[in-house]
Amino acid sequence: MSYTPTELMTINAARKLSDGQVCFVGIGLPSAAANLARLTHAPEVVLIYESGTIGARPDVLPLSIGDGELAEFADTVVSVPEIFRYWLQGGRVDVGFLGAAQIDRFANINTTVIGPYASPRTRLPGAGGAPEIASSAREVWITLRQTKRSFVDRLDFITSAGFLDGGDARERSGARGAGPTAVITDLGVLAPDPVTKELVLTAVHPGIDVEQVRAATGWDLKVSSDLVVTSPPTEAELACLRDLHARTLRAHGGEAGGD
Amino acid sequence: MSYTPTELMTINAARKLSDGQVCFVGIGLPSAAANLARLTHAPEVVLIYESGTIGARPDVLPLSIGDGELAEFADTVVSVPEIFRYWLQGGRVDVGFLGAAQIDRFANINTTVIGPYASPRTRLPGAGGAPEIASSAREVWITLRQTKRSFVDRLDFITSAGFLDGGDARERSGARGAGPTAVITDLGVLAPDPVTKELVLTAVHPGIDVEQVRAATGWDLKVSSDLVVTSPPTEAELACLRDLHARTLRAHGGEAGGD
Amino acid sequence: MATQKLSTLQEAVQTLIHDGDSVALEGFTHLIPSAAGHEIIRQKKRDLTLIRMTPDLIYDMIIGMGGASRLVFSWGGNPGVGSIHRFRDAIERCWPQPLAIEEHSHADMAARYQAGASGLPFAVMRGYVGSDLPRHNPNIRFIECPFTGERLACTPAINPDVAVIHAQKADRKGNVLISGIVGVQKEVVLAARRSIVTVEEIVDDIQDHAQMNSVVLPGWVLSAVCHVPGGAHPSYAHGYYKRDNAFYKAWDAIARDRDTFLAWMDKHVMGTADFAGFCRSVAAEGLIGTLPEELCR
Amino acid sequence: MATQKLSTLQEAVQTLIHDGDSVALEGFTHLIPSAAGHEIIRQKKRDLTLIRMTPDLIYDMIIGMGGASRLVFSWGGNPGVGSIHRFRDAIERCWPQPLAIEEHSHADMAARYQAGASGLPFAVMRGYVGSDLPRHNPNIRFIECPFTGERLACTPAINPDVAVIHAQKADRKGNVLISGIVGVQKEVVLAARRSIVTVEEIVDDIQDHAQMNSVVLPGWVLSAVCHVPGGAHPSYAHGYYKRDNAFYKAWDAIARDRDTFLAWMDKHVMGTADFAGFCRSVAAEGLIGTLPEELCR
Repeated sequence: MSYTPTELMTINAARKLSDGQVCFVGIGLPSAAANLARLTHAPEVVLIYESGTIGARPDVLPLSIGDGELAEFADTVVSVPEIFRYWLQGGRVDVGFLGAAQIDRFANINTTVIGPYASPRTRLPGAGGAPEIASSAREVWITLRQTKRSFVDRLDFITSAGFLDGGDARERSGARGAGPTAVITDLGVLAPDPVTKELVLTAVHPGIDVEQVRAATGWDLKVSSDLVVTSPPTEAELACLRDLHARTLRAHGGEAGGD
Repeated sequence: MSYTPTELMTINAARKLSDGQVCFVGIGLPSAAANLARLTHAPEVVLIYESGTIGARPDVLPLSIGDGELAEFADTVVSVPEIFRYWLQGGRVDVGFLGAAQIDRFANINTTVIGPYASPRTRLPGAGGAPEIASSAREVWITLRQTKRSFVDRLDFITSAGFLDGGDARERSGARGAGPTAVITDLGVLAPDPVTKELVLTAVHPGIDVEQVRAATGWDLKVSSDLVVTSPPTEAELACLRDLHARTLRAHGGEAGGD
Repeated sequence: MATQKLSTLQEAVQTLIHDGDSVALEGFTHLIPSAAGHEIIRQKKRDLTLIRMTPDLIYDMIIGMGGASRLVFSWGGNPGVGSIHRFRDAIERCWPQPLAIEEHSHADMAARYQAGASGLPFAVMRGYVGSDLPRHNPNIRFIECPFTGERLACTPAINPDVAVIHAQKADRKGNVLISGIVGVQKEVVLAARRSIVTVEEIVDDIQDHAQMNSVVLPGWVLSAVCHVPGGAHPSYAHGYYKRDNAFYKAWDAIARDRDTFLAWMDKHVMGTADFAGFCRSVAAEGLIGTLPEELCR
Repeated sequence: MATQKLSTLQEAVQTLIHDGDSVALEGFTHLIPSAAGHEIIRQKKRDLTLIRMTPDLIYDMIIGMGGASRLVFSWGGNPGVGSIHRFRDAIERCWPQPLAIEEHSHADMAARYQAGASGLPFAVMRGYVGSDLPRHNPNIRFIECPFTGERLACTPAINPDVAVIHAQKADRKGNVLISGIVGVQKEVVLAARRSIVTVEEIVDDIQDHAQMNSVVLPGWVLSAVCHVPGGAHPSYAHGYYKRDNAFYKAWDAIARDRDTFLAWMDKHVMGTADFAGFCRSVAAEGLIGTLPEELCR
């Protein structure tokens, strides 16, 4: 069965979620992955969206972070102040699952500007919930497509903290949680070195070679000596994901969500 | 028509509330008075109880500050943190209506201890919501029976601020609102002198003479040169109050509320 | 997580509350976890720090039975009736043992629970202006607003070892629905390290009973959910039974005298196996006027 | 107070929003007051400080039409689609005029509204750890917990001159019921000096529709309540109509080019008398897919 790089990325991201984990879900690819996990191996995963929906079980993927679908089938819907204060800052989130425009070698995230802040070359949407998700969840996963433009040596702007300058910089900063423990891309999976905290390539997807990944990375990417190849998507995973996207497409009147 | 001193006090307190005012209601006599106002001349008065009920319209008087009756017929019921933060501290309350165990000549309130704090002669219930009601509402009314034991020269403990040491002491303290603008007792009505802020007798109830009030006051009570006599309860007021108490007695299985 | 949340109240109190713990039994007039309070007494928990905005009958009982060494509160009394005598006896005369107190206002206690639930170390409020309370409580301090320079009160967050509340309904996964006067029920549970919720009724799926914006505590934030019908008496559970005002009044006479109190507790609490036994025992003396009859025989 | 709260949207915007005001139109994806945004544009309000967690289409419109001189926000984009081009054009190229920005995170904006609603001058949070945002925003500062010494972020409360939200229902006294994703609707209204609420439906008595713990804003805290069915489009009103995802996508092409944008606004917003006119106008081009048909003809 053939599959697209995006499907590969989504399925690999989904596999990381364990049943019963509490996941604060970013919109787009994280949402697709988290819901795929819920519909396959992790039926009791708890999905929290910043719009205030706790235990969301959308039948189709939301296009926005606050679609009615999220509220309709949630355990409860609380205010936005409450979701950030009692639930995220309160330390109840196992995994913060984020997308990003750019990351650097220490898994810091930029979603603010490219170029100088005062006169940006490209103005990005901004922080949203990410700075506090990144510093409050027990761990953080980031998922984005890997290119030289998205994996950069040095960010123009750190919106949300990964490991800052590496080493023990994050611990010293007062951030809580372990920080970004995995970056899942369309080419493979990266994880921080235990000591330096620099992102290291730990897995490639089937058919991807290391040079391809290096070429899509804006710094001299280190490769784990235990590099593995991720298992290809199973038929069940692919079927479930495609069903989900097909349902979503129908429900949104031709607009795909979660991508 | 004859009436009791408590009826007199309740009816005089009720008369002060204007239609449409927002009143944060203490339990007991303030609650009886506020509801009497609502049932007579002020149908659109907004009654807020610290239990989180906004726009309460109890058919009978609550015995506690959180009877089901208060929730059942309220515009909305919010959490206790919310009632204090968004509604009281948020500056939305016109009148804070309090009872008290003791007050002094500057209308400071003691509901904490008689005797030293560390080894009290009498331990009273404590602060409850009063300190912040007293310093957040646009004005405060206090209602209690007048005796030498309740109207004391100097409190052992200031639980909730009136005018502190008098003069501009309250303003300097950072308290918001005008403070206690009226003290309604079973003998008459007291109000602060505009400059010294000492409580002055401004009205006596029908049949009460000034010496009687002085004898029930623990300091040398000043009397207004414009002393008036309050109007006697009307038949309508008395009938409404007695109906309310009778309904309450029936509903509570023999326990009168609001007194 | 799909772990089993439902348990008996005996097990929950046994495994989750330890001697020396700080324990907050909450319920603002409504949904007071009385049955859980009794069970704490039956199991002779000792040296507890009791936290509660409005210590009333349940804390009067625990204090009088010698379970508490410290009390954190904002209003201690028998609502609508008067004093709670065991509380007063402990503070005024150290009986049956000294009781240290830490005293706040309602607004402050509510803010402290919010801070605890929010993962913040302290709460900020406009409070205590002109009050003597800060003189006697080193946990009430003042800070300046970094923007306006205004002086504001601040106090440490409350994070009890154990929160205990009563609620109307839970489902088989332990999701809990609270309605009516919700008080600080949500905040105390989210602020606590462990939590016990007693409920009137177990339903199949809370979603069939809750609206989107209802007050729901998901099972995964709770430690134990126990089915204890009537468990809030003499407080009430909106939709189930009314407040037992006569019982509150009767308590005044029961608790006023040490020996009367001890004999009463011995007979109705220590002498019964559980809350159902307590209900039968006091109902036999005509003391329960509000619970459904089937709970009282 | 039994004063008349119900008014037309035209009157409300005219009397309550003035040039130079700080205005917060809120709605977290759900219940966005689009019709009110159009009316602000029609009435050519100028020099506004726009406040909103998620500036999207309505603020793209106001900014592109030259109504705003300053923007306070935490995420500016077209949700699920991409950029908002008028916002970017204003920031990147000062068109049609410079737009000063003050940028926060969602958690912070929510906390700032809470502080505003609570009568506090500032909000405290665990936030911005390691982020560059505080370097560019003097309104993000840090304080130490007076009890633990921990470093916490703090920011000033938001108290807009005017809050504008959409909601599902109001009654004749102006009491408003909000359900579903409630966002910061309550907080922004309580934080603001004045407030306008547009609603889908006017009912006789909100109590017939609200549960005890529903999110209700009593009429006495509001300045004006306006009956504007469909007024959240292309956002949605839970229970009334769905989010118009196709419209959000179409907006990308409309707003990408300055002239196309101006022509579109001229035709559909400036060229129509009110929101009903707008609906008919865009529906004629097949651009509305979610509103009830009677609103579109």
